[in-house]
Amino acid sequence: MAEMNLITAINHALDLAMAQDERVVVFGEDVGVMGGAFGATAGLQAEHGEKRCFDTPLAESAIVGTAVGMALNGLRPVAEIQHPGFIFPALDQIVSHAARMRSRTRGRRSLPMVIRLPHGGGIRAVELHSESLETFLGHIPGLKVVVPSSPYDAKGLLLAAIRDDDPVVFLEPTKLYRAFNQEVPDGDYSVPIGRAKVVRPGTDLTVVSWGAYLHEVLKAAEILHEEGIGAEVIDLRTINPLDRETILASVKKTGRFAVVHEAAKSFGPGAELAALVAEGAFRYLKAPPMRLTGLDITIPPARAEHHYFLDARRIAEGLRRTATQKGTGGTLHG
Amino acid sequence: MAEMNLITAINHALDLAMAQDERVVVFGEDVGVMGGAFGATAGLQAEHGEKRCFDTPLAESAIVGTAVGMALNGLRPVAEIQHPGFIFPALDQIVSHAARMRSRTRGRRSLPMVIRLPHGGGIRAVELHSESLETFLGHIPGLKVVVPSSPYDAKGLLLAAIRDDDPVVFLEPTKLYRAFNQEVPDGDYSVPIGRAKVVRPGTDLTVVSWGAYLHEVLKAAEILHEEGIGAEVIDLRTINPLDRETILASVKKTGRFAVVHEAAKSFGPGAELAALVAEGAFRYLKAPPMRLTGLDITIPPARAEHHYFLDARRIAEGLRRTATQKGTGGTLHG
Amino acid sequence: MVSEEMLQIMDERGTVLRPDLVPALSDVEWLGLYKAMVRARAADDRLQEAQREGRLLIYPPNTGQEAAQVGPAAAMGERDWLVPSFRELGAYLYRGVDLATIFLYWAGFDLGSRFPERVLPITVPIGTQMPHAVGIAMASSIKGEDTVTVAYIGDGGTSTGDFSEALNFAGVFNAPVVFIVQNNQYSISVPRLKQTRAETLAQKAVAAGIPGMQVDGNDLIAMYAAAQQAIARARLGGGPTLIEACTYRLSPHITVDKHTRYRRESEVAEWRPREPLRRMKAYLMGRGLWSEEQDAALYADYSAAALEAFRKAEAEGELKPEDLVKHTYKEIPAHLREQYEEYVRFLEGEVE
Amino acid sequence: MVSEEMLQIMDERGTVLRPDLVPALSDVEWLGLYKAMVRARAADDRLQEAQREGRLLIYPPNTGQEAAQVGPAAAMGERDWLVPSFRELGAYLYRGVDLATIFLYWAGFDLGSRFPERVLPITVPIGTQMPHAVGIAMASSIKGEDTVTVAYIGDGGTSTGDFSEALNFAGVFNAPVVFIVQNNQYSISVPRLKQTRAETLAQKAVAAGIPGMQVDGNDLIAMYAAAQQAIARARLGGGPTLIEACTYRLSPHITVDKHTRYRRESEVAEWRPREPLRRMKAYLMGRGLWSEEQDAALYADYSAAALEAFRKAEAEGELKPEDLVKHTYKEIPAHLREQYEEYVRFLEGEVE
Ligand SMILES: Cc1ncc(C[n+]2csc(CCOP(=O)(O)OP(=O)(O)O)c2C)c(N)n1
Ligand SMILES: Cc1ncc(C[n+]2csc(CCOP(=O)(O)OP(=O)(O)O)c2C)c(N)n1
Ligand SMILES: [Mg+2]
Ligand SMILES: [Mg+2]
Repeated sequence: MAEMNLITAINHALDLAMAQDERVVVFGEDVGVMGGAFGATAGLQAEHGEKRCFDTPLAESAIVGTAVGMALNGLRPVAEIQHPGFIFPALDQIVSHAARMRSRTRGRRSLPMVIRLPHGGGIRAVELHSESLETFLGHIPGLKVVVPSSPYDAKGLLLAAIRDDDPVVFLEPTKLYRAFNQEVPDGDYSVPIGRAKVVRPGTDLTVVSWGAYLHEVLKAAEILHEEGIGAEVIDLRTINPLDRETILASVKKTGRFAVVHEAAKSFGPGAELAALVAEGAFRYLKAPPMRLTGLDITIPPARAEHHYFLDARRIAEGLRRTATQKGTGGTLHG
Repeated sequence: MAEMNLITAINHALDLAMAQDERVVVFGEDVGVMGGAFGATAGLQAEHGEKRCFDTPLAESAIVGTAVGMALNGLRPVAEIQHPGFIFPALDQIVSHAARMRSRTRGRRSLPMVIRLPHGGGIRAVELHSESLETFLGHIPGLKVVVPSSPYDAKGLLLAAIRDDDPVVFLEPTKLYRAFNQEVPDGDYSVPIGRAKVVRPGTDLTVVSWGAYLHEVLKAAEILHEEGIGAEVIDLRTINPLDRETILASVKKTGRFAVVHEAAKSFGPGAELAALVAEGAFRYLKAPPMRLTGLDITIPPARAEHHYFLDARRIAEGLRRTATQKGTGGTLHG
Repeated sequence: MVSEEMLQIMDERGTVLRPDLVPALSDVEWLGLYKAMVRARAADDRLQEAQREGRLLIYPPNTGQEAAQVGPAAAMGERDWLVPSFRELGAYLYRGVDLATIFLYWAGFDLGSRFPERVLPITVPIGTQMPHAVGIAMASSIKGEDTVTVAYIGDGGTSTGDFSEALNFAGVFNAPVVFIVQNNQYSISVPRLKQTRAETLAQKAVAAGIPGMQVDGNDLIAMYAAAQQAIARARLGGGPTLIEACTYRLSPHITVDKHTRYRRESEVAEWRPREPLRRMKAYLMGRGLWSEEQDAALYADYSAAALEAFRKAEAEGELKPEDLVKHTYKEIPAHLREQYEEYVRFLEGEVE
Repeated sequence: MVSEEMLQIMDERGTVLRPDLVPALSDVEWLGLYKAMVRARAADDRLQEAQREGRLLIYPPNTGQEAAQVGPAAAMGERDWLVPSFRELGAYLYRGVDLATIFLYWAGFDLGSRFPERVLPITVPIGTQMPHAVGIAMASSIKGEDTVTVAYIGDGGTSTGDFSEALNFAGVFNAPVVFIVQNNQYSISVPRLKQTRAETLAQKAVAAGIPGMQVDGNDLIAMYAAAQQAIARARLGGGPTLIEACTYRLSPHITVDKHTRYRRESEVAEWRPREPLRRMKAYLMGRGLWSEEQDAALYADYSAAALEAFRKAEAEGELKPEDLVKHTYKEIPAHLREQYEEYVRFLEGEVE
């Protein structure tokens, strides 16, 4: 056990996976000598050699496309995309190949590959460095998509992703890279893909969030707690496949639901969550499902981003509205 | 007035726009001499010259990227992408530039450009020819996205799109290209972007659909009608921005809601519609919102696609369930 | 690094111009290669017919491009990888793909992608297979194996970003990969001259700093020789090569394409005498290895075999609903299982 | 079409080697160009300082690349278009971009993108601006205007698919566009030699069949001459050109980058004497047009002007909430107005 931050946990996971399985290779822009834009791959080239950790030219489509090829030929590639917005040049390779190879070949070929990339904002960066991609990636059948919110989960989920026989996109909340330390086991373990986690129990409403926002939601829950409102907070952890069971069980208990995310609202990930709650726990709902999200705009420049990103106060205000809305939506007597 | 099918209506709209405004140029793969993979641009090169209707090399990113440049330099480009799945190589240009230029420049630059592409399936085609893209495109702030379901709307919406000062993606349901004829005015008119249309009134439930599926939904409504269930059918027509007013007004009247679309369910367009209904008409809902959609799989090969795409019978079955579910969801007495 | 002249070893009448460059194959081996072309032609003819009969939904014919496909395929080693585009019938068959599989693919059957391990399935999005080929080749290097990857693309495909990115990666990583551009002069309706201002497609290699060469794609001997050399170099660590095979698509783009909308019949007629089978046949007949009678019989045999393969293919069952959800992930996730079960309930008319 | 040798007109000590190639500018004009480089250097130094002081969030320094930017910018006609990447300070300033605007951009202010009509704003995704440049140039041709578009990209950017696709479009449509690759030897930490196996970046032009040339990017006279020629050719309908400007990024990639992680100080030290200002100054001083005193005074003036511009910039207000929603579409759609109003209610503490 050691105290470490999220980026170190990722670094440890990569190192461990490379040490355990020589099929694991790590590559992307600046991941070699420099150790990555954020340091996730620091030391890996020195430790595992240039053949297994290497820089690529600046070409995201080829980064993902060659990963597909490597996976077809027996490796377990872990590709890094440098910033969130630079997944878009590679999206064609993801949709048309990474996520489709298994169904195209009726299960005869699988693509054990991981695409890692920073995710989300609140870091006062230039354009295309703060985007949230859950919807774009979550809507692609055949792809798994995970987002850790803590060093422990980061290491465990990344190890699970590398060992998964399906392609996994691993979204790393940039804001959390160095935000806090946590005890993380030195050795091997994994956190299962596809399972959400109740991180704070409560009886008055269910709040689903993930990544960096989870921590704002927990602060908001604390605010509400002082007002006598008990929010049950769920860390979604996996965007696809969704853990509906955990979410619905909670909503059936609390009767109220909110989802909190950074992405724009329209066709955002909260739409799916609100819809599945409305479908799956309709009779239990005492108030409409609530989406607390980004505005339907391009993420504003750094000095104005605070208008876009929600803090605990703004989240608390939204949750409070949901928690206190008159509970007359014919629930429970359905 | 003349009877024509949807592809002819599109052809007429392009011809008219080019005749009226010399800034309008049309380009893409095979759109020149050949007149496009489906014939949408037939005759335009002969009529308006090679400078205004031309073939491009096979490169979707450059097709959209040069359109951005042309729009910046005073033209009103109309770019064609040959098949639905080939929008993905161009998605980066759409997200990073087409939809972002106005906000990046705080309104100092606008991009009046249209990207036309075939959309949806049920045509027994090879892979990446049958995809539905509402979610990918609808989630991009700054972009407008429209889908006609009839020749009349196709011409009117395309003329509106070409004259719009924002970038518009114009999705053309391939299955409808030659499916039926309709009276279409010879001259100029437009159908407003952002407005849905009640195409069949009813009192028992609200069904939102668009494109090719609209016609299956209408058939399903007919089946239900014979059973004494009155479905109000809304043709969404615009994916972004959504016409919430029309939808919510209908749901408040009927108390039941279903959305029917071809795309996969998870994070699909139906999620947004179900969520906005759950939020905006919660107290009126007598049953959970229903999504009748594609499975969460890659669209299967042609001979198996009938398992994926819904026909009127399957839609009717789903609607019937929604319409007849016990109306105990504490509605109306909210 | 790009040769100035197009490599031609045998002229259009089957006369060997450059005996010094003819690879050392036995007569039987050359005959074997020729037979592979006849097999592809017969299969292609039958597939086109099958499409007209409505047994296939669509089909991209191959006629005229057999040498560009059989030559490189034959030059490959047993454990080498083939990364096709979608019009490589000659190469598929040579590398062990079952004709029934090809038939099933274009018939729109689900079971159509049963390719051998080291032959990737048909992919539709043009250009996107190039990075896969490079990735496969990089993996071979990383694993210390000496397998080579041969990848196909069309003239239109050379305009895609993925093509350029892949060539550049191949150069940087010295990947053991050989790119074959089948320049059949058209990308659907767009002629080669409008696809790029480059004088040759071979010179696209210069951007990546890798060797490029232009070969008469209808000259089986030249295609074999060029590919053999490039594959050998790649195997020995010499890195990637781009080969432009200059050929011509004698048929429409796909069976339903009315190609006279964009090209004159006279142009097609001009190319017809240059096609690869006729040429190789003349070569073999000139050497007393083959006769018209044998040729007719061989074609008839392959035709019959093709029809038999089609019949076998059509006897295969259609996809069952459960197959639909089985291959999205390794294990079926809960939500998908539920969706499937709901569909089954509908099918069974057991809906509550 | 690609020249074999790098164009150098003036050597590293400011001695003119090829008087025959020196463009016919007056002494005053050459001095003006030099001053533009000093202005860029002074501004760059002050911007780097401002970043260290926390007034900017991030900043990509420009030191050493001034000639590659001022040369082409000065060779442009008044109505020509500039399509920058993000590290083109010298070109921005020359083409009329307000330094305050640059400052505001890197300070993370919303108001940072007020560029003149024919200068596109900074864009972050590498390579994606290339098709825009070609589209602008195509539009000029379509409209029958004789404006030329000059586009910038870095050595790393030449590996992107968009770069290749754009060059190919430019060739096919004979677009009046000049591409300047600032080869500053690094793409963040990745050295030029690992970016591509191509011997020069100029030869990337060969793939598109357009002229390419390599120029000493630290030689202002050569950069001006090369760009002038290419722009003139484009204006007369001669089509696109690719110019590789061989230069060196003397500073870190961005201000927070520890560049010694991937390159030795000694390498940087080797390049320092070759930098463009020093060289051009020697040329001007050799011709009796300039003195060290004048130089120091000029730098001081430009420094002061830069600081003044920063102060002015910082006095500008921050973005107001309503500005947030005003520029997504031409008109604010209903749902966005509602979202905005909800936010305002929150801000006002008026929540129901
Ligand atoms: C990315 C992409 N864009 C468009 C298409 C539609 N399309 C199918 S084949 C083709 C032409 C391909 O030309 P070429 O590469 O020369 O190969 P050929 O068909 O001549 O064998 C086009 C445009 C596609 N399949 N993929
Ligand atoms: C598509 C994309 N991928 C990655 C990045 C991150 N990034 C920013 S600058 C840079 C290096 C660019 O190198 P080069 O093109 O040589 O320009 P230079 O920075 O040297 O001026 C990278 C990788 C980006 N901005 N865009
Ligand atoms: Mg072709
Ligand atoms: Mg550089």
